[in-house]
Amino acid sequence: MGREVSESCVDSLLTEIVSTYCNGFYANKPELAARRIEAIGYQVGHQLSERYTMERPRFSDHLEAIKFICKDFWSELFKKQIDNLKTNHRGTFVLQDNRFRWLARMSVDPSSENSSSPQDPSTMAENKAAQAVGMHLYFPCGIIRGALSNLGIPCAVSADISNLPACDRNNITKRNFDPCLVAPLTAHCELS
Amino acid sequence: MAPVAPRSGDAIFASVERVNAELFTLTYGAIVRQLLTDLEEVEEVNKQLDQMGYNIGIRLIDEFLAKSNVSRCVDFKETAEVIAKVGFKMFLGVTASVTNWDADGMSCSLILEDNPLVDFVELPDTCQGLYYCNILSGVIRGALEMVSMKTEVTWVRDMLRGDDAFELQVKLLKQVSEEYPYKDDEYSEV
Amino acid sequence: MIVCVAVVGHQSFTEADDALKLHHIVHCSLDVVDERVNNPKKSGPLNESFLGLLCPPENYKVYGYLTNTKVKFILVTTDLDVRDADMRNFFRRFHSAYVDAVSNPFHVPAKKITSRTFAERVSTIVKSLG
Amino acid sequence: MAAIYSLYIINKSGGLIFYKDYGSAGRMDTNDSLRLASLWHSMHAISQQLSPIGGCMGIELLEADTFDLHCFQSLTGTKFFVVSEPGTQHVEGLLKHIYELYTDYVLKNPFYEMEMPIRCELFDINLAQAVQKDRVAFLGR
Amino acid sequence: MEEYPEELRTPPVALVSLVGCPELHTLISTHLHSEQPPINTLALPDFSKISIMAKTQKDTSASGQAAGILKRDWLLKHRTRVPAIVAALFSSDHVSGDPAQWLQVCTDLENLKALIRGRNIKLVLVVVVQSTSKHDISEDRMIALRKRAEVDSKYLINFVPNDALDLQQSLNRMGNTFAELANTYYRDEGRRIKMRLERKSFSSIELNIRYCFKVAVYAEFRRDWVEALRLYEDAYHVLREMIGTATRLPAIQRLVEIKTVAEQLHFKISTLLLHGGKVIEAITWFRQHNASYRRLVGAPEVIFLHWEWLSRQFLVFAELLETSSAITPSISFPVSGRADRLTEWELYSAYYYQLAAHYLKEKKSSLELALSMSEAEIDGMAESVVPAVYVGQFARLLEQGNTFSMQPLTDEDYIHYALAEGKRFQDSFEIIALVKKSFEMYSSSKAQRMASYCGFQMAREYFAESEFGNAKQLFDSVASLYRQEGWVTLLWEVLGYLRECSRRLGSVKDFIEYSLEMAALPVLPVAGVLSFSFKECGPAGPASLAQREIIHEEVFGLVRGQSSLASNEGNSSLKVTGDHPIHLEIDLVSPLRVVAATSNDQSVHRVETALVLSLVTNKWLRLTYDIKSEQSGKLECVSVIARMGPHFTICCRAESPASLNDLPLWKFEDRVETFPTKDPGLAFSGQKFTQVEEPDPLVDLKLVASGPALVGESFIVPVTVTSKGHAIHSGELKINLVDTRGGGLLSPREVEPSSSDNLHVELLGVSGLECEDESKPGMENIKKIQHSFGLISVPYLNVGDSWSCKLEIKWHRPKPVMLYVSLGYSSHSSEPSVQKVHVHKSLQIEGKTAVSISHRFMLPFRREPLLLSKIKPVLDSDQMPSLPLNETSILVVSAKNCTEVPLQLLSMSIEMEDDGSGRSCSLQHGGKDLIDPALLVPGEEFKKVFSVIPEVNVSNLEIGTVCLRWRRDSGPEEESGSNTAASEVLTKHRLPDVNVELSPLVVSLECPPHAILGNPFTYFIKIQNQTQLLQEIKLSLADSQSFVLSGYHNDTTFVLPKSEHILSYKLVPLASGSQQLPRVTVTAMRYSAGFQPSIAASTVFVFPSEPHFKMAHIMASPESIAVE
Repeated sequence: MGREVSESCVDSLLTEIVSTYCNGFYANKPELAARRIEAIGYQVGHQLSERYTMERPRFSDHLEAIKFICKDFWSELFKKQIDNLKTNHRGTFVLQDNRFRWLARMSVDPSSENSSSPQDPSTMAENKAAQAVGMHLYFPCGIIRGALSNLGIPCAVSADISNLPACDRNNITKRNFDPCLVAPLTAHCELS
Repeated sequence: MAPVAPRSGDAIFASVERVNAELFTLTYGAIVRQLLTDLEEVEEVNKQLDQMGYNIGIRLIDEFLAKSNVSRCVDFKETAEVIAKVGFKMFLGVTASVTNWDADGMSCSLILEDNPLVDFVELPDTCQGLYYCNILSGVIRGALEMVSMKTEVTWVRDMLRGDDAFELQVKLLKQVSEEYPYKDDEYSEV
Repeated sequence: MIVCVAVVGHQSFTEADDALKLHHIVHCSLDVVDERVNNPKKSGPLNESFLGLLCPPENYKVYGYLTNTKVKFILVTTDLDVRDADMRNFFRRFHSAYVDAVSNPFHVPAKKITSRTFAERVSTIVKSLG
Repeated sequence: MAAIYSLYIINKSGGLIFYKDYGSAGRMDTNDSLRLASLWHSMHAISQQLSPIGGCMGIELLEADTFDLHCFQSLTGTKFFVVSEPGTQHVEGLLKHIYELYTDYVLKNPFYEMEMPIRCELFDINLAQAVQKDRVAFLGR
Repeated sequence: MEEYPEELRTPPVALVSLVGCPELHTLISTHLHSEQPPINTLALPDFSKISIMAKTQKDTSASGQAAGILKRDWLLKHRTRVPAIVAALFSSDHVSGDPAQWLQVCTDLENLKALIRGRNIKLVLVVVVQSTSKHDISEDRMIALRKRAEVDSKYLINFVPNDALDLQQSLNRMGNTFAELANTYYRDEGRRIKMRLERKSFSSIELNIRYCFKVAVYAEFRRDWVEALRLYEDAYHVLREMIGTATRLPAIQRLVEIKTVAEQLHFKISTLLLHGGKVIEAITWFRQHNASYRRLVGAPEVIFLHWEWLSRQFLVFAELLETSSAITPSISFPVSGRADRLTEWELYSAYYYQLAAHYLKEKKSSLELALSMSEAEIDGMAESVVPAVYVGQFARLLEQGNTFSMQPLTDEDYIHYALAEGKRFQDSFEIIALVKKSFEMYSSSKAQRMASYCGFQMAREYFAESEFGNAKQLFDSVASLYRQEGWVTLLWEVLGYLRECSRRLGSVKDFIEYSLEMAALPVLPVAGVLSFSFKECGPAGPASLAQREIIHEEVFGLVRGQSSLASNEGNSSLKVTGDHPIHLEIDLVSPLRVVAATSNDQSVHRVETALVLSLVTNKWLRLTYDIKSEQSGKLECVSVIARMGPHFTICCRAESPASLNDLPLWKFEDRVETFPTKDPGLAFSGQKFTQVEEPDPLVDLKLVASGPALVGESFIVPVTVTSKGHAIHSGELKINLVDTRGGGLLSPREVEPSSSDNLHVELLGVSGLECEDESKPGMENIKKIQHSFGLISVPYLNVGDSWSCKLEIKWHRPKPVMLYVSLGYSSHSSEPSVQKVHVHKSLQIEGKTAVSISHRFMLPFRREPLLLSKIKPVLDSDQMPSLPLNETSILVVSAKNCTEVPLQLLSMSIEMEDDGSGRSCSLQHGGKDLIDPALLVPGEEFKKVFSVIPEVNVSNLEIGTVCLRWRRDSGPEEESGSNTAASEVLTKHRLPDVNVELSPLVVSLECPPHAILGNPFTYFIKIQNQTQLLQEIKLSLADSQSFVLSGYHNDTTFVLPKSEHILSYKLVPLASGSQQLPRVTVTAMRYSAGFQPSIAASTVFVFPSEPHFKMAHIMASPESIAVE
C-alpha cells in the first residue's frame, strides 16, 4: 500500500466539485454540471485503471474486467469490495455497495425543503434530495465508466440511489450505491 | 476544564481514516484540468481553486481542532508551527517547515518538499501561470479565518515551475476578535 | 542495442526513435499482436502481458507487450541474442514509467506523451539494458 | 444516577443552530430556546470580559441547585453547552466527543450550510448514541 | 524454382531400357509408367542403338583432387541414360527360327552383355510369343538362350501380346520383375558408394560431399526418404565446413560454387521435409540455412550475387511452402516458451516472398552500384563464358577449329561475366511481382498492416519506375490505413509520395489536397526529426516544421493562382485557373484532411457570406451571423465554404463522416485542443443547428361557450378571429370535434353515420357568418362540413379587423366533447409557398341532458285489486309494472331540470301511437294544460298526472311516449331578436310497457275522508269478485289502539261470482291526527293469496273537532281526481 492521505481530503474535494459545478457555474443547468462532474470522474477512473491493472494478466472477457472493478479496484479506493454484482447476461451489470463511503456522511433532511415547497413537501423533498445526492454520484459513476472504457469496455454507468440516506430512517448505517452499467454489446442500450 | 494534551501530527494521522493518496492526487488533477477546460483563463482557474480551498478550509478547521486537541495558540508563530507540523501531517501525511519570519513575526513561509498533490504532475507549456496547488493556500486562508486570523497566502516557490520546493508565504493581515453583543470596541486579545 | 521503443495506444503513437523503417516494423508487428490476442490459445501462457518475440529475427528482434488497457509496447532491438527474462523485466519497468506518465492530469489519453520525465526514465531503462 | 437534560449548539454569531432535549422537566418551545441561546451567548461573552486577567475563555461550568450547565466553546467560536443533573461528571469529555461528531457528521455533510440550523439525521443518531452510552457509563458506576 | 533443372526438381524414377521389338515399346512403357512406383523406360528400337548406354569415359580421379563438388550432368545421366535394367526383346519366331535368325539373336545378346559387363546393370530377356506360333517354341532353344544370356530362368519372360489376358499377365510379371531388379540395382549402387564413405576412402572433401549426394540420390531412387534426407543433410554440413578451408578455386567462384551446391542440397532437404509433412522442421531448417549463409556476402564487388542468391533462397522456400501448405493444410502451432519459437509469419509463405523481394531490392541497388563502379566495358568477354562441368562453376569455352576446350576463369573475368549477366535482367518487375504476391496473401489473411506495408513497397517500385498511376493508387490505399490509425510519420511519407505522384500526373486537385493535408499534419517532436537520414524519407523530405512551411507556401501560392508548378509529366503545368476551379471537401475533425466528397444537396441551402477573414494560429475564429429565418423548423449549418484565391474553395461539412467516429485523429493535437468552451451549449453539444419557431401569430382566436350544452338543443359556439398586428390572407378555419374520452363521436354499433340520431355529437353547421360585405352569403365560405369536422375559409382580414361565425353543435347523447379550432393563414398576400402561421384553440364542452323524465303508476285510492302477478313471482313481472284491467290507474310523469340554467317548459304530453287494433287503453290527462310556459329552476321538478284505464288484456301494453317541449329560459330580454334561447327543444321519453291483467278480486275500503275525535263512523270493506267463480275469502282485521271498533275480527266468507261482499265496521276514533285504520288482511283461498291495502290507503285523518274549511282544496289533490 503506497502513500495515504486523510479521508477528509478526498471527501472535501468531492463536496467542492459538486458545489462548484452545481451551485457555481451551472446552477441552472444541472445536466451540464452533471456532465462535468462525470467527466472528472472519468479521467480519474481512466488513470486509476491504468495503475491498478499493472502486473496482472489481461482479462479474457468483460466479466473478468467487471469483477476486477468490484474486487481489487473497489478495495483500492474504499478498502472494501462491492457487495453484490448482478447481471442480466445481456450486458447489464449491477454493482451494489451497501456501505458506500462517499455517502456515509451525508444526511439529507426533507424538512429543510419544506419551506421552499409547502405543497406536498414529502415527495418534493424526496426528489430534491435525490437530485442532490445524485449529483454526488456522478463522480463515482464517472470513475467506473472511465475505468471500464479504458479496459476496452465502452459503457454507460448510472447510479441508482434506491434508498436515500434520508429515506431509510430505520436503517442507520446502510447506504446503497448501485451503479448499473450497460455495455454496448447489447443492442438495447438503456440505462436502468 | 483540564486541557487534553495536544497530540502529535503522526499520532493523529495514524488515528484518522485514510485513503489511497493516488485517488486524491488524480482527483485533484482531474478537477484542475476540467476547470482549465471550462474556464479557459488560467487566472480564473487560480481564483476558482483558491475559492474551493477556502470553502474546504472553513469546514476543515473544526475537524482539525476537534481531533488534534490543540488549545488556543498564544501567537501567530505557534499557529504557523501547528499548521506546518500538525495540520499538514494530519491531512496530507506530510509535514512542512516554517521559515523566513519577518521582523514583527507577522509573515512566514511554509516550505513543503513533499506534496502528494503533485505526484505525476507536469505542467504543460500552455499552463504557465497556473498555481497548480492553489487550493492549499485557500484552505489555509479559510481555516485561519475561522480562528479569527485574516491572512494572505501566496506562492513563492513551486516545484512544478522548476523550483526546488513549494513555498507558501502566509501573511497575517489582522486578528479580529469576537464582537461583543453590547459594546463593539476593538479588544486585542492574544 | 535497442533502437526503438514504441508505445502504441488504441489510436495514437509515441516513439523513442524515429527512423521510418522502424515505424514500418513496429506498425507491421501490430498485426502479430492482434493475431495473438485474437486467438489466445496460440500465444503462450494465458494472457500474459508480455508477448515475447513478434517477428522472425531478420536483422531486428521485435518484442511486444500488451497492457490490460490495450496499450501495446513494441521493442525493436538489433542484438539477436537477448533473453526473454530481460525483456520481461524491461517491459515491467517501462510499463510503470508509462503509467506514471499517463497519470499526469494534463496528459490527454491517446495523445502523444510529451513528458520530459517519462523520456528520461525511458532512456535510463533502455540504457540499463544496454 | 446522573443525566443529561439538554444540549444546545450556538454558532459564533449567537444563533441557536441545534437544540435537543433529553427529557428535562421544562421542555421549551423554539422561540424560548432561541432567545435563551442568544442570551447565553452574550453572557458567555460578558463573562470573558469580567475576567480580571486576559485570555479568559468564558464560562465553562455553571452550577445551580437543580442543574449544572457545562459549556465548551471551540476555537472557531461555536459553543456547545449541556444542561445536566448537578454533579454530573465527565461532561467535558462528552462535549469534546459531541464536537467531533459535529465535525464529522455536520461539517462533512455536503448539504449542511455553515452557521445554519443543523438538520442532520446522522448527527442526531450518533449524538443519541453518544448520550446514551454516556448515561450507561454512569449507570455502570 | 523454375530455373532448377527438371531432374533436380522431381524425385528420381527408376530407369529401364527396352531393346528390340519396337512395336511393343509404347505399350510397355505406358504400363511401366503407370506402375506404382513408376518406372521410366529408355526405349531402343534395335540393338544397334545400345551404344547410348555406353559408359562415358571418365576424365577424373586420376588425380585424387576433384575439380569440383558435383558433376552437373551426373543426376541427369542416371535419370535418362544409365538404366537399372536392360530388357532384350526377341520375337519368338526369331528365337525358334532358322539358324541365321538364331545367330542374329545370339550376336545381339553378346553385344548387349559386352555393354553391361562390369556394371551391374541387370539383364532381362523377353521373348515375344506370337500366339499363332505359340506351340512351336522349342524348349531347348529357350534354355540355350538363357544360358547365353546367363540369366536366371525367372528373368526370361514370355510376352504374349495378342491375347488380352495373357498380355496383362505378362505385363504384370514384367513390371514386378523390373521393380524388384531396379530396387536391387540402386541398393547395390548406393551400398557401393556408401562403403567408400564408411571407409573414408575419399581423397577430398568434395568427394565426400559428392558421395553423400549420390547415396542420397540412390536412396531417393528407392524412395527411402529417410536415408536420403540424412545423407543430404550430411552433405550439407560437410559443405558448410568447406567454407574457409577450401582453396581450390579463386575465392569468389569458390564461394559461388559452394553456395550453389548448398542451394541444391537445401532445396532437396526442404522438399523432402515438406513433402513428409514436417512443416515446422522445414521452417526451422530454413531458418538455420538462412542464418548460416546470410552473413557470407563474399567479395564486395559481387555482393549483389549474394543478395540474389539469398533472395532466391527465400523465393524457392516460399514456393515450396505454398505448394506444400496445399498438401498439409493445418499446421499445429508450436507452444511458445522456447526463446526461438517460431513466430506467426514464418508459417506464411507471404513472409518469404516479401523477404525475397526485399533481398532482390538489395541486389538491384548493389548491382547498380557495382555497375556504376565498373568503368570498363564488360560485354565483350561475357559471351564465351558457359557453365562448366561442375555445378556452380563457370568456364570460358575456347574453340580451336572444331574442338572446344574449357578454360577456368579468373575472378576478374568472372565478375565481368556476372555483371554482364546481371545487366540482362529487369529486376524491379520481379520485385513488384513478389511483393504483390505477399501483398495478396497478407491481405487474404487479414494482416492488413503487413499488406499495406507490401503495398507501400510495391508503390515505391512503381514510383521508381515512374508508373505514377499505379503508384498513386497503391499509396492512396496505404495512406488511408495510416490515416485511420494515426501513424503520422508514415502518413507523412506516403503523402509525400502521393503529392509527388499527383504533381507528376499533373492533377492539381489531388496535389492541393495532399499538400494541405501534409501541411496540417501534427508536428513531430524535434528529437525525432533529427534522426531522419535523408535517404530514408521519401520525396516529402523530413517531417519537420520547416518542410511543412515550404509545402504550405507552395500550395497556397498555387491556390491563390499566383504561382504555378511545372509538372514534369509532359508539357502541362499545375495551375489553378478559372476554367478549372477547384472545390475541396474537407473533414471537420481532422482539419484539411480530405474526405470522400459526399455532396447530397437535398434541400435548398442558403449561403451566408463573410468578408475577408484572417485566421490566427492556434486560435479559433468565431464567426457570427444574424440569420433571418423565413422557414420554421431545423436551421442547420450544413457546411462552411472558404474561398482562397480566385478559383479555389474549401468546403467543410458540419457533419462529416469522420466527425461521427468516436475518436477523430487530430482532435488531440494542441492546435485544435482548446475548444471554445465559453458558451457551454456550444462547447458541449457542438451545436450546429437550432430550432426555428414559426413567427408567433399576431391574431387572436376566441371561442366562447355559454356553459354546458344541453342534449337536443343546437348549441351555439361563437368563434371570433381578430387580427392584431398583421393582415390575414387566405385564412382557413379548421374545426374538429373530438370525444375527450377517446373513441368516436358515433356510438360504435350504428352503421350509417349519415342519420343524425345515432350520432352522439354533431356539428350541424356554421351560421351567421358576418363578413365585411353581407352581399355574399357566408355559406359559400363553408368548404366542408361533416358531423365532426368543418373547414371554413376566412375572408381577408385587415389589421384590426375581426370576423366571427357561430358553430352549431348538437348533442344527441350527454357527452363531453373537445372542440378544436385552428386558424391557418399566411401573413403575406404574395407567395402562398411560405410557411403558414397556425393558431390553435380548443374548448371542452360538456353535453348534458337538460331534463330527466321519470314516471310512476299509482292505483286508485283505497281500492286494491288483487293482481296475481304480484303474488306468484313471474320472471318479468319485476321490470314490468302491472295494471289491472278496466281499472283506473294513475300515471304521474315528472320532468326534472338537471341543468344549471333555468328552463322553460312549454308542454308535456303523452303521445300513443295507436296501432290498428283500436284503443288499447284510454288515457286522459287530468288538470288543465299549461298555457304559459312553466319555469323550471335548476333541480326543480314538474309533475303531471294522467289516468290510464287499460281496456284490453294484453301482457304488455304500450302506454306511449312522453313529449316534452322546452327551451332555455333566457330571462326577460328573451324576446329581443335572434337569440339562441329562442330555439325550443322537443325531448321524448318513451314510457315502458305495462302488463295488464284482470284482477279476480278487488278490495276497496270506504270511509269518510276524515273523522272527528270521538265521533263514530262506518268503515266499509268491499270485496268484489270479478270472476265467474265462487271465491272463499278469509279476512282478518287487526286491532288498532286509536280506534274502538265493533264487529268480528276474523271471518271466512264466500263471495259469489260477479258479486260484491260488503263488511261494515263502526269505528270510534280515540286519537286525533292521521291515524292508521285497523288493517284488514284479505286472503283469497283459491289463490292462497293474502293481500293488504297499502298503509297510505288505510289511514284517515282524525280532527280533534269539526273543522271548518272548504273541500275544494282537497278536491285539487290528485287522489280525489282518481276517486271520482
